[in-house]
Amino acid sequence: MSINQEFKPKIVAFCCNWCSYAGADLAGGSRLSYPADVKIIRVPCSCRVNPMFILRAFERGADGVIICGCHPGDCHYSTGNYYARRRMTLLFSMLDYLGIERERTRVEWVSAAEGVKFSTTMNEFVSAVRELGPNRRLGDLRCKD
Amino acid sequence: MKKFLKSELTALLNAISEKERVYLPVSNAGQTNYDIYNENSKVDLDTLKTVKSAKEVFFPQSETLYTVTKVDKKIKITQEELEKEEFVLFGVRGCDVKGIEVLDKVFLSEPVDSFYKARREHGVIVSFACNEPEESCFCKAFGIDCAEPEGDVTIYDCGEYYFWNAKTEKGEALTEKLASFLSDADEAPVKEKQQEIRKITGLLPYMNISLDSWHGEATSEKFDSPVWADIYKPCIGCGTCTFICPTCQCYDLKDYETKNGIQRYRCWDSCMYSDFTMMAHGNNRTSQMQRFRQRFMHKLVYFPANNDGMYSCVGCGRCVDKCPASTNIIKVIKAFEKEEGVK
Amino acid sequence: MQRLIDRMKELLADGTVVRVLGWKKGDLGYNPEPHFFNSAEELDDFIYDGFCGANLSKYMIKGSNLEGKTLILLKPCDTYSFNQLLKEHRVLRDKVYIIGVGCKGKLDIEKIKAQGIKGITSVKGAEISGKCDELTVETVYGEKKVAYKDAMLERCHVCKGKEHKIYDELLLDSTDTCDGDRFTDVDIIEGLTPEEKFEYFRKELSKCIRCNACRNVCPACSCRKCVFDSNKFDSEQKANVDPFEESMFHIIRAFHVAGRCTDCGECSRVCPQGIPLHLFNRKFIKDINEYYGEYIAGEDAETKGPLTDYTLVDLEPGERR
Amino acid sequence: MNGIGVFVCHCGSNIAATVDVKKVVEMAKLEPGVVHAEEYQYMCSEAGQERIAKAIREKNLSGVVVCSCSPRMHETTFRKCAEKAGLNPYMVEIANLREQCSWVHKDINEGTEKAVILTRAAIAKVSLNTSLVAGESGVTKRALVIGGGIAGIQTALDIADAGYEVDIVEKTPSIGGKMAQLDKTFPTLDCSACILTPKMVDAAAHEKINIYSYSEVEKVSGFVGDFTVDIRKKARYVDMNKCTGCGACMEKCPSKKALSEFNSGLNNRPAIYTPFAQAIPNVPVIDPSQCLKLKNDKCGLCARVCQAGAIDYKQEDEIVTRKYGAIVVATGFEVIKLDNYDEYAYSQSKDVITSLELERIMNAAGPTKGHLERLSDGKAPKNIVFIQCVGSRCADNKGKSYCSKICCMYTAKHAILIRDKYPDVNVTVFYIDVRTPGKNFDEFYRRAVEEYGVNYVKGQVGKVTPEPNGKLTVHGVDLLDNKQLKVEADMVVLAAAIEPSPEVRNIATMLTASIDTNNFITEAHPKLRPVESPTAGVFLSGVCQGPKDIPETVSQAGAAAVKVIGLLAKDKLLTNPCTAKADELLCNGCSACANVCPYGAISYEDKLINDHGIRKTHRVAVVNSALCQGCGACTVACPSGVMDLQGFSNRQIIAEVDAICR
Repeated sequence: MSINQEFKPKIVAFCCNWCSYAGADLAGGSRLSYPADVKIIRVPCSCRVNPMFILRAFERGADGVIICGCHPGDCHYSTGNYYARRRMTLLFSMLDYLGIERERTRVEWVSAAEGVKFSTTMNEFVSAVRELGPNRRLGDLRCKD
Repeated sequence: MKKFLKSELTALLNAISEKERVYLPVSNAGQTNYDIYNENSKVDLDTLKTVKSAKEVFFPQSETLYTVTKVDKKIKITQEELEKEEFVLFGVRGCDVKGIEVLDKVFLSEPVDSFYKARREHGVIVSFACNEPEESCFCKAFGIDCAEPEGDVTIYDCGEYYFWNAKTEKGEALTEKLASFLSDADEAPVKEKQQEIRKITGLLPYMNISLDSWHGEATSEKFDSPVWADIYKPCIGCGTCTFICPTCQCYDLKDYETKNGIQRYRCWDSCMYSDFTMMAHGNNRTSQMQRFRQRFMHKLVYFPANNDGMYSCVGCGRCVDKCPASTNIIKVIKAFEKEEGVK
Repeated sequence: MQRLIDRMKELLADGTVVRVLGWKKGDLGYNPEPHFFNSAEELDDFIYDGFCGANLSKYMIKGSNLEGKTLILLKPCDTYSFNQLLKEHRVLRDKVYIIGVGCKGKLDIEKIKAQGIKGITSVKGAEISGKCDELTVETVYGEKKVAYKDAMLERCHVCKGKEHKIYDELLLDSTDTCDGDRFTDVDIIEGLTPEEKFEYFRKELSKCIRCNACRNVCPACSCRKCVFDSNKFDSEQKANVDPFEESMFHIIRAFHVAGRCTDCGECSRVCPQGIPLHLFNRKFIKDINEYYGEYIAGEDAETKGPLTDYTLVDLEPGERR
Repeated sequence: MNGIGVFVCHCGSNIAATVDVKKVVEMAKLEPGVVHAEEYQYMCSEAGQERIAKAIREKNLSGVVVCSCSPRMHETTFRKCAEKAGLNPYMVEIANLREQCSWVHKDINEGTEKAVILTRAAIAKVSLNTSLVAGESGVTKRALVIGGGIAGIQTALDIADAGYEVDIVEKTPSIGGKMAQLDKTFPTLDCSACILTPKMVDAAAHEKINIYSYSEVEKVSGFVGDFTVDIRKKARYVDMNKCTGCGACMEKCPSKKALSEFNSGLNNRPAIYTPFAQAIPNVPVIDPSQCLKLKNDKCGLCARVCQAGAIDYKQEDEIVTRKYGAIVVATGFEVIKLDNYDEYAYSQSKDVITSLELERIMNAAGPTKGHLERLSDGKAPKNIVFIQCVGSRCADNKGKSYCSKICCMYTAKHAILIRDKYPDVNVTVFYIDVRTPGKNFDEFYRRAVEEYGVNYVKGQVGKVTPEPNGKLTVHGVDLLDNKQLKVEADMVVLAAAIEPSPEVRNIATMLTASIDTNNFITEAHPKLRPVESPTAGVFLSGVCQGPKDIPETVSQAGAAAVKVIGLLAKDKLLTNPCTAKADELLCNGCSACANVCPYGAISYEDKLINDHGIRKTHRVAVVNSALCQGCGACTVACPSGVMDLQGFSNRQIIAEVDAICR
């Protein structure tokens, strides 16, 4: 399969303040590169991520949305990521059911110490989305470039 | 009077759609609604009532009016273009044709709605006489003869032929264009069919419902009636009746921010919604009873008061069929009949 | 049915209740409406037959604010909704006296009409006391016969059972109507390719006119103001201007009722465009059952819902079990 | 008219090298609401901050975006700066152009493009920010120290000396912890008990210190300044107030089969016991699993011999609920289980022991009265092999990935002590590296090699085989000589890794403190806040945070105490204003939010609500902002979006999403 090199996907990454945002900082601090397509939104906890945000991102032309939080058991608020895990499991399963490619959505647990994991996760995710091409199934035509 | 073979319908539609858009009832996922014809369309002229009425062809559920864009820090406004292509609205039943007449009163009187006007000017209406009216129909109460609908052209379904009757200049022009499909015909079979239809019409339960007590002067009498407080209760405040109604004309203006500016669009609104005509201070109508009353007062009292007695209901019966709570204009009229009869 | 009417009159007379929330006869033989009856005389217009599909439990949100106790009639499936409303503090138990009424499957007039039957003047055979085998439909175009089962609502074919989950007393018998599995359609869709899935839902959702009937009838959608009517997320929508909004509304609605939806089927019953909206809710129910263990919303009024709960070893998003 | 100011930092060349900062400024100026944009070398410098302050004052800015390093670094700095200039500190947002842009992307075009977008998102967010004011909450002037080892004792003493009350909760019958089990300490070789016991006595005698021994923390609620803790005082079956500590009960107790925990299970103790002679409190406990009276109602000897009448077989666990302003975790460590290391024959031979067991053997109060002898036959060993890094520094999942830090030094200590007391014993140490970064540490190790002739072999041991003659064969490698070695030994000592106490996971959960993959409690910042946990009011002392030796533990204990004192010295605390808040007008009162709140911060009230003039009483959610920590779980549970999180509101995040996808 030929991958469209021109295609620059829009990727929104929601990162929890305590682990994953810090993990992203560490990736930066360690000069680990990942595609500039990834733009991070800081949230206090993965449980702050509302499905409304995810669909909004797709509406506005995002090609992929990834949510990063503390590893289960390590949530700063102790239980937030457990709720996030259930919510996202169900939401992503629903999107899959509606024919939205599974690879456009992802949840990854990244600790503050896992700069490497952050960068590899983003590299993997972006290349998976690139492979899929632009998101045509879940976007508002009025927001197309 | 002209006619063409039913088997020629597809060819006829293809011929029109080569040059002009044709809107007609099309079946999609089990439901029939007006849509633009193409060769793959599942045309459905047998279903009596499309879910949504034909009004959306002239007054779409949503349409952009203008777009505001920002160039550096300056603002630019671009008006949406008006309709400028001819099109045909095909297969419209008598009630829906009348519905368009009601909308004309609203949108073509001053201040004229230019979007609506442009579409009206460019659209040719080909109406369709009803063959098998249904129990929820009560068009007759509004003076509509479903066997002889208005329109630029009227089609009658008789056996293996569709009979074709051009009634206006626009209709004549369309007839001209389709001359190769149409042959001259005797109107006797049509008359015969119409007799048949009118006989059935007489048997239908709602056709003869009386609107005598509903008129433009009945405002305070009806408004203050205690009946409303009782009959509104099943209403769940959805917009089904409003959105499928051929005459409801209320819309809301909204903004949508795209990447390249803000689109100002209008979309249908429903007086049944709690945020209908919401203003900074709140809402004029604060209870569902008031909202429910508004809808029927508007159709049967306020509208005739302002439009020479014309009701803004055409008796299509869609709301009778579709209301989730089985409450509807007929039940309202009957409840008042009962109440007033008691008095 | 007379037994039911007598009992209701008794309860009105002895002051147990001051009104009855039930169904009022329609004028076409198939269109009864939910109604608050305020007196014994009014009950002359009462009906309970196969066409009384409407779930009355949501009306008790309003009913709970009325003076005095309301007698409510709940079919077995309605009791789940009622429990769920109780759990969410949307109705008050002490403001209601519940008669659990039997159910022999509820009818869908659209299914009768879909068989080409029009001009209906009356329907016989829908009485709750009857055998419920066959319907006789009088029309201006002649008399038609329809098997009761062929006219039943989809939800009755996959009925959760005829047991009432909450009641003060029970009246009238039920008949088991379940002859299918409610997840069959979900299974079929899950088996499609992404393209086919997308195509299927695109087609169905493109019919949506955003009338909000599904939302407004839904006992789980009891928000004072829906997110789609407010600016809380900058999310107000009044129309589906773009196909995205059709999907957005239904995905979010289904998500908001996930773990709370009792699969009462009202959304699909009322959709004027016949969109099988239950397929959204059932997908969530199926996933919840598979991932977090069997859960039936509304079975009681206490258990924690699956989305307000968790275990340490839950499935990871994207994993399949 | 006011508006938004954007301040782009070069961070020297850290940002400016891969981001065209001038372009970012130009693009920012085009955004709606932006009235000021500038760039500067170092925004965090005094001069940089002055630029921000000046713009706020002169242009009457209503919002500030600083495009700089991570908000985790300097958000507070810039907020303070804004506050000084008269702007609400919560009207400041940071665009993270360094860690998440310039340091990641090498291409200047790519970097600049992303920087513009991140800036745009921050502008979009700040335009929806609202002024937030921190609330106030009181401080209970008492601290809780969980764990009564040297870390806990030192922390408690330091806090108490500053005049604040401290409670120590210790799960075992006596305070003292691991240090009490040690014989000598490196590198000075002074007797562990001699330096520890005076501190234990000080703690017990201190009027501000209250020791809950044989007790465990059961439940923690509340928040910084106002924790409520349930402490379970396990039934001792001995009345603390009556017992004189005479010890007669222990002597007479007929059940003496239990293994002594204090002596690492090398000998036995009675069912009624104090762990060691200097135990504090010097009040025995009855082990109900061993006591004949408690097990089958026979015996009762101890009650008969106790002249004070202190024995109480009917005693039950007691729950004490106490309030604290601060909590210090000092739960210490355990030596790992050696199940995964059976190649060293620990389970097969009594003469393969851990270093901690050796401590007890060497100790005069230990099972062998301080005589170095084999546990199998009581003979004096002639050859002893030490194996380092057993379970530490493991690349696989078999052991711990980290260095246990103390083993190199205590092994050198053991080697010196043995060679000093028994010069005829040969000591061989197999090591991966010898790590001696501490004061006088390397000198100490060199003495072991040079002065005491300890045979250090760089290399790992593959296997220890017990021989029929009672000896042990150690199969090792000498990496320096690059040859296989077989060493005959009478005794093998394993430097087993240390790991956090198993109960720390449970305690961390109660405290909502996070722990890392190795179960060490995460510090708020690995360098700058090493004795604080991310949970406000919870501090870390000792090995629960990471491996340390005694001097390090004691210094950290003191540091934690200072943090606690600093907290308890305040009369009021400012609370995080980024808390959840319900829109009462539209709240359904459905309880979804309260169901997911980890802090129990949401309650419900029937409130009279005025909806545009219509007054109705509704059940609505009310958030206790002192309890709310701002996770946002409730905001997603709420279907109508009525529950929102200040500082990370629904519309702010939507605005960011829109800006990023624009």
